[in-house]
Amino acid sequence: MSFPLLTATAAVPAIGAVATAAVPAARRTGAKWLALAFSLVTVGFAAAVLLRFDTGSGADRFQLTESHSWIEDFGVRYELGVDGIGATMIALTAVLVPFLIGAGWNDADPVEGEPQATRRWRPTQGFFALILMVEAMVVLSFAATDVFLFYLFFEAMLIPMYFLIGGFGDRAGEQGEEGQARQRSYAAVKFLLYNLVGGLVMLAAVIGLYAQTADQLDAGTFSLQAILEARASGDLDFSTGVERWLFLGFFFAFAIKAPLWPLHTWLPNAMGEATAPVAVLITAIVDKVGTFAMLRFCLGLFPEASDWATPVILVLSLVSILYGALVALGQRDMKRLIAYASISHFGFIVLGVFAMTSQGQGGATLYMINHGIATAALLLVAGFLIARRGSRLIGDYGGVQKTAPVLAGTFLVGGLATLSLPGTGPFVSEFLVLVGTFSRHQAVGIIACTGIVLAALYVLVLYQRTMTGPVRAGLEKLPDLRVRELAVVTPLIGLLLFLGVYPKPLTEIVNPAVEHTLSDVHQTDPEPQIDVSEVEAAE
Amino acid sequence: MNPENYLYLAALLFTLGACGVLLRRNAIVVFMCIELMLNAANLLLVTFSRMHGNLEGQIMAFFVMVVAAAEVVVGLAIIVMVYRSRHSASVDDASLMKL
Amino acid sequence: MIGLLVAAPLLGAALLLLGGRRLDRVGHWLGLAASAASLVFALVLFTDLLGKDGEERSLHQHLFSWVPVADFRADVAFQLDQLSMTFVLLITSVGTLIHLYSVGYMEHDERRRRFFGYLNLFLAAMLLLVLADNYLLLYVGWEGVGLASYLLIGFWQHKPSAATAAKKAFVVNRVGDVGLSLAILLMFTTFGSFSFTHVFAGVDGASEATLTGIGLMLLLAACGKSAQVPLQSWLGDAMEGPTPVSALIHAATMVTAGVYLVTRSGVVFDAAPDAQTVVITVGAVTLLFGAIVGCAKDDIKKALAGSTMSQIGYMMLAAGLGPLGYVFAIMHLVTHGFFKAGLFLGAGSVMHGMNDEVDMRRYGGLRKHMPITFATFGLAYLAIIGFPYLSGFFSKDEIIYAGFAKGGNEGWLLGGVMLLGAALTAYYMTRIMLMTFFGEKRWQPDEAGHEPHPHESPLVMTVPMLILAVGSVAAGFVFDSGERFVKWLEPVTGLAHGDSPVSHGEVSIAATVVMLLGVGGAYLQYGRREVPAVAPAGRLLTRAARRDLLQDDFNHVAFVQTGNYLTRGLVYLDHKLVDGMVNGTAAAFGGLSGRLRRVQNGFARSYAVSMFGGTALLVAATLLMRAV
Amino acid sequence: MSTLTTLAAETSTSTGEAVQFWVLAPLAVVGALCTVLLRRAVHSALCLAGTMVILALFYLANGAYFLGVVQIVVYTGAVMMLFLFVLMLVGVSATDSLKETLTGQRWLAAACGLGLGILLLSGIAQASAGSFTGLAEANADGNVHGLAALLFTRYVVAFEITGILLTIAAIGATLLTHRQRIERNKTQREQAEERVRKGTQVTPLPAPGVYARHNAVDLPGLLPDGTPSELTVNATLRARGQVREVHAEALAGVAALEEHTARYHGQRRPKRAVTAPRGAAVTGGAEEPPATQTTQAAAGEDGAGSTGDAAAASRDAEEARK
Repeated sequence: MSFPLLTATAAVPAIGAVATAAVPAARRTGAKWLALAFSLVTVGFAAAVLLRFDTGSGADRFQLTESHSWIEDFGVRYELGVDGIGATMIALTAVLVPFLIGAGWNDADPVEGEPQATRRWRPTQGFFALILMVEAMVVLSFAATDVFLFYLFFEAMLIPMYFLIGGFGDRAGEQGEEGQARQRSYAAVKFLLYNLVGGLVMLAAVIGLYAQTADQLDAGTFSLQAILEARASGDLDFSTGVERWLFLGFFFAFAIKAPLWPLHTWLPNAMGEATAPVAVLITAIVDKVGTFAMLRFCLGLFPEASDWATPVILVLSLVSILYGALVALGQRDMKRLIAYASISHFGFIVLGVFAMTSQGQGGATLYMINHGIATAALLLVAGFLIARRGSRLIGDYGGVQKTAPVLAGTFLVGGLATLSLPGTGPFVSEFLVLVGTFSRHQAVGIIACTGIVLAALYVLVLYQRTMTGPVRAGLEKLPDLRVRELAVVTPLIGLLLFLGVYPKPLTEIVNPAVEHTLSDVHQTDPEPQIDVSEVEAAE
Repeated sequence: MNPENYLYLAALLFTLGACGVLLRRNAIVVFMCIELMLNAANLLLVTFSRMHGNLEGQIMAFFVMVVAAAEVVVGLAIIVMVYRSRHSASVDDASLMKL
Repeated sequence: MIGLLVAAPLLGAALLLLGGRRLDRVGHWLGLAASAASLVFALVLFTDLLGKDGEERSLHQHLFSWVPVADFRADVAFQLDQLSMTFVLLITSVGTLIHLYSVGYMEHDERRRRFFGYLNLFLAAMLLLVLADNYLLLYVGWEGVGLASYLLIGFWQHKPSAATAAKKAFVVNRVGDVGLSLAILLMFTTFGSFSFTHVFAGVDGASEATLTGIGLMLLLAACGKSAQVPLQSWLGDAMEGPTPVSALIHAATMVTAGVYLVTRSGVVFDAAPDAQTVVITVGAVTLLFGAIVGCAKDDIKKALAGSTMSQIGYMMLAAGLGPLGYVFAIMHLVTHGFFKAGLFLGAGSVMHGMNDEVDMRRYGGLRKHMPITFATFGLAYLAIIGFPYLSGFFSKDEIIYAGFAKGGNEGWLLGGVMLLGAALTAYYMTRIMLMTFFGEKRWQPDEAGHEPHPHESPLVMTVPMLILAVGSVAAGFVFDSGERFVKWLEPVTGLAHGDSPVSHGEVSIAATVVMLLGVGGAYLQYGRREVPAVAPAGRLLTRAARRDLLQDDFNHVAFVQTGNYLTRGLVYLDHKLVDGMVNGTAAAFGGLSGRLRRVQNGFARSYAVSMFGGTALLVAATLLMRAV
Repeated sequence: MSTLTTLAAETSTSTGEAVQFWVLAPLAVVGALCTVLLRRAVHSALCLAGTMVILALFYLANGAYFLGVVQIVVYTGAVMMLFLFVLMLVGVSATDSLKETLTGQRWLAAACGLGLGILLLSGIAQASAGSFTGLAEANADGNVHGLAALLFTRYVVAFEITGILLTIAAIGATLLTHRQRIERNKTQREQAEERVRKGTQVTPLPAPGVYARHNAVDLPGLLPDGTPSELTVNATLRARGQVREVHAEALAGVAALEEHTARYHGQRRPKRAVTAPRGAAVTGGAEEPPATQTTQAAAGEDGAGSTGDAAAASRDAEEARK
């Protein structure tokens, strides 16, 4: 049996979490380095996953598979495997986490003179252990090809996330220490409840799926591959009603996670209250599981129902795009603004997924990655800024560009990436999504295009209000980015630019997976009206 | 006469015992009412034993008695404990089961 | 080789922007070197092209496959033909001159290194724009110049007005970009590709409606970038940027990208006459709009900005005329690049000597203090108003002639409009000239009490101005003699000779006459009389023109205010309705639980009752089940 | 024994059994009713014992001789006595109020009881067979023998487990009720200090019956205004509600005595009306003491409030003696 690479990729951060949590209270710095080391090892494993992934034409759809029986009575198996989408998403997760650890290096240190600062008080260890825990679970969700296994990790990651949101806010609020704590627990509970409700509905659908397989096949199974094969061969055939209900069950959970309008309100709260790295963890990594799962499970398992629901979902994602952008414009809180911007971007991703074209879905996959990196860059810099001034309100800033030019510069680059400037990664993905959408649904594509203008507005308004103009009182001595912070931001920006100029390595991995997904839903790309191939031949 | 009458009697006693449990506040009396219910059940078992010509029912009643004895011992010990700490044997005083 | 054209300034930008303080002392020379290197490459390539036959003057360079997803193939590939070459030469030459000028102009700015970094970034993006062989890569350059423009307009970020102007420019341009995006999307769905070759090859088979759609979307993009009505509002504010920026980006190069786009897509427009009509209309309206605004502004740069708008209106109009006008649009573009850059640099030189004063009513009589500036400015002035045998004379007259050549009533209408525009051009340019360099001195100490001491600018600034002045004077003649320019561009754009009701000579005479009328009018108003230091109230049209014909007021009411209300409303709704519904559900459950909790009163007997009740129910159910 | 066996072996019941049933069954029901309804726990226990004995007779009549005997010996003899012991321990005279404190509890209980009863009865009626087998065959070797045969063969494991259960119960009860003293006794000094520290009742409680010229411990002493003070009576008696009533004549006598003393001293004392005794609560308590908690609380308040009064009363008494 070959080396279980995927399990190892998830096991490293999991072990790291345990090890970090076990570090004694006094060795705080040691715990940080330990967590960083484990996250870097994870990057190595993730790189190995990408390298071992075969993009050849005859390659299997799911690779690096592992399969062990787990709960035999219910046909639950420990089955892992990645297609191109999963592999890139694992890579994104692994790559981002070290930066988050670096950015949150001092975020969870106990405050001097805090009453709980006793000998056994170890918030720092807990913070990093929880982040690594989330990473492990996210990797497993991206790799799980057993529906039940996926569900398990999909839900389990809520627990460390809950503690990360509720336990470690940034110390920069408008309502003082106590109001802040209240807001934070509100946000954490809201996050948990929203996602639990989604998870519950999904559980019902998972069980329903099992019941269907148990009914129609020799034995009930949760295995994605087995179900896909059975559906392809016609052994498994859902009635229209059943398929639609199951689809809705799955989609509801993913739409909450994604988050799609009108199920989005937990995100601004959670991102506003959490520290910047945790906010990035939410929007750049955890939420991606939702959109990823739409691609893998909703479309793969229920093609007819996906087709049936597409009009409504397209409208919802359009609303998300415009609504998110407009509401972002009206925010006074920097992090909430970025949260609403993310909602707008998730609208694009869902749009791409349900455009049912290879450009749309390939674009959506790239979008997940690029949005992750771009938001990370923007939000982490915003976090550095907030930590300096102790306020999240946009109105408290102004003229930062004068005192901290590097900070302002990186913020601008992050912002420009967020507004999908050509040359940065998000442009490629956004344009692909638009192409994919437009070639099938012209009107939807046209409306989505207006999102481009709104994105420019909210990013530039944010930049203008915080960074330009006369220096505001209290900001005269604002320190510029430190070495650690630069070390976090620079590679992210580098990645953004690289992916904007040369995304081919990614598209090569993603393309076959998208082809498979499209064939799952029995769709082909629309042909162009005019064939210009003879021109090509003439050349 | 039909032995079924014993059954009716048992039902009646059981119901009376149940009402006692619901109505009385003194823990000891409540306990006694429970004993009454157990006895009613025993009567039922014994009668069934006779009606079916089978001793199993009596065996069952026997076990009920033994268990009831054990229960009484422990139960009364608990009542004594509670009385010691709360100076009351009223079941309504120990209303700590709510939030 | 073509890649190097773009790479040199890009490298320069990267070095300057990432290099940090170490490069502060040599940064500007580095930027200049990058730009000059690009110019050298351009010249080499130019000679290379000249050595080939007319039809084969086209180079291709495929660098790498950019975004391959299924049928969607976007490549990073360059195409250098005569049209691109023209632009490349214009961009690199004017760019290099302005780099040189900026060395002097920005001397006292502590962020000069960054300024040159941005300038280099602009050059790279602009070159990418004109060298791209497909629309998507063009789009990259398109947004890239937008970014550079944003950064440079807002270069003095500490001024809120500059930051706002920068943002406005970017956002308005983005509206245009939506047009370009949609055009590319339409091309992809129609032709399955968006490279120039494929699209132009497929035009024959496409329906006219589709082509009109593509054309209109391209026009929208062009309007945004070239400040044409209705997306013209940003250009005036863009003058918040340093003057070299105004000269390079907002006069000579970037704003003409729209004309490039329309000319480049000529094949599409030729097949979509409706779209062409709209292009012509936009050009004609902007031509007058810019001229009227230019007549009323007291800010020298804003007056020049109005002029730029108007001149680009000419070019757009010419481009809309199809093969009749493409060549002349580009020719006017090049000559305009020279003389308008010269004018802006002159204005910059004046401001440089006048403590950054921009109000022309505070100038007056500067010809004695700044002779070189006066001379170069004057030559550029003569060129723009179309003084015979200077460059504007050739290019503008050709456009006016092309307008007449359109034929029929339309031809007369277009010719008339353009002649009116020519008169207005002469009027406002003369007004600028008179208010700045003639008359008595009107400057006063500023608030801090500093009396301006007008002086001639240093050599690094005057040399570029001189070179541009030479260009303004000679370019037209050089291009026109032997129809060199026409022959050069014809293979790319095609050429048509319409059926003109008037002859070339007649057009020239008419243009000269209206020009003289305009000059005379301005002289009567500003040369003969003392110019008041404070602007008189003026009539309705003047006041409206000072407010840019109320365009900003319209935008404010139509978009900004509605947008604000919409945003605020949505934020409120998001909080109260969407979130409120969720929180309401939570509260409802909480209330219900509170009620239900009372059942849980802690009394064992109460629980016992429910137990017995439950038992009774179970027994009842059992009995019922048996009975049924 | 043999006669009993034959009796049980019959397939229809004899007239004797019918007579026995119709006489004893009402008695059993009455006993059960009394168990539920009588206020004093001891009475309830005794009634229950009676019912159990009657049930034992029914067991005998039904051929369950062993059980019948066990019922009497174990249940009535041991278990019920245990109940009585505990009752004595907890306070034999503490009567239970039948006044309902939980709203709706009584109605709900009645409804549930009635419903359950009706359901059970109807269930039995539904299931009635008409004929029955009788135990003649099963009891052929004697009832005890038959039971033993079953108990030690088929049910031997259950039997052993019940043995263990009983052992555990015994140990458990011992553990529960056993109180290990984990700290040393407080010395008298410490107790005194603690009392002063608490400050609620520093002085000894006033003695009962002193001023009422009666030395019985269950008679409350009177406060200066002539009202009897519960505080003077021993707490145990109070808890049992065994505080004796102070009669109106005694109060009138006190009033007269005071009057007389005042006249003898020629003092002008404010005329104090002997108000209606507050002891109404005390006397009423014998019938219907309020819930224990409230009584305690009231006593606490009284204690605090009436200490001074009690001291004044003793001063008055001394004056009177002079």
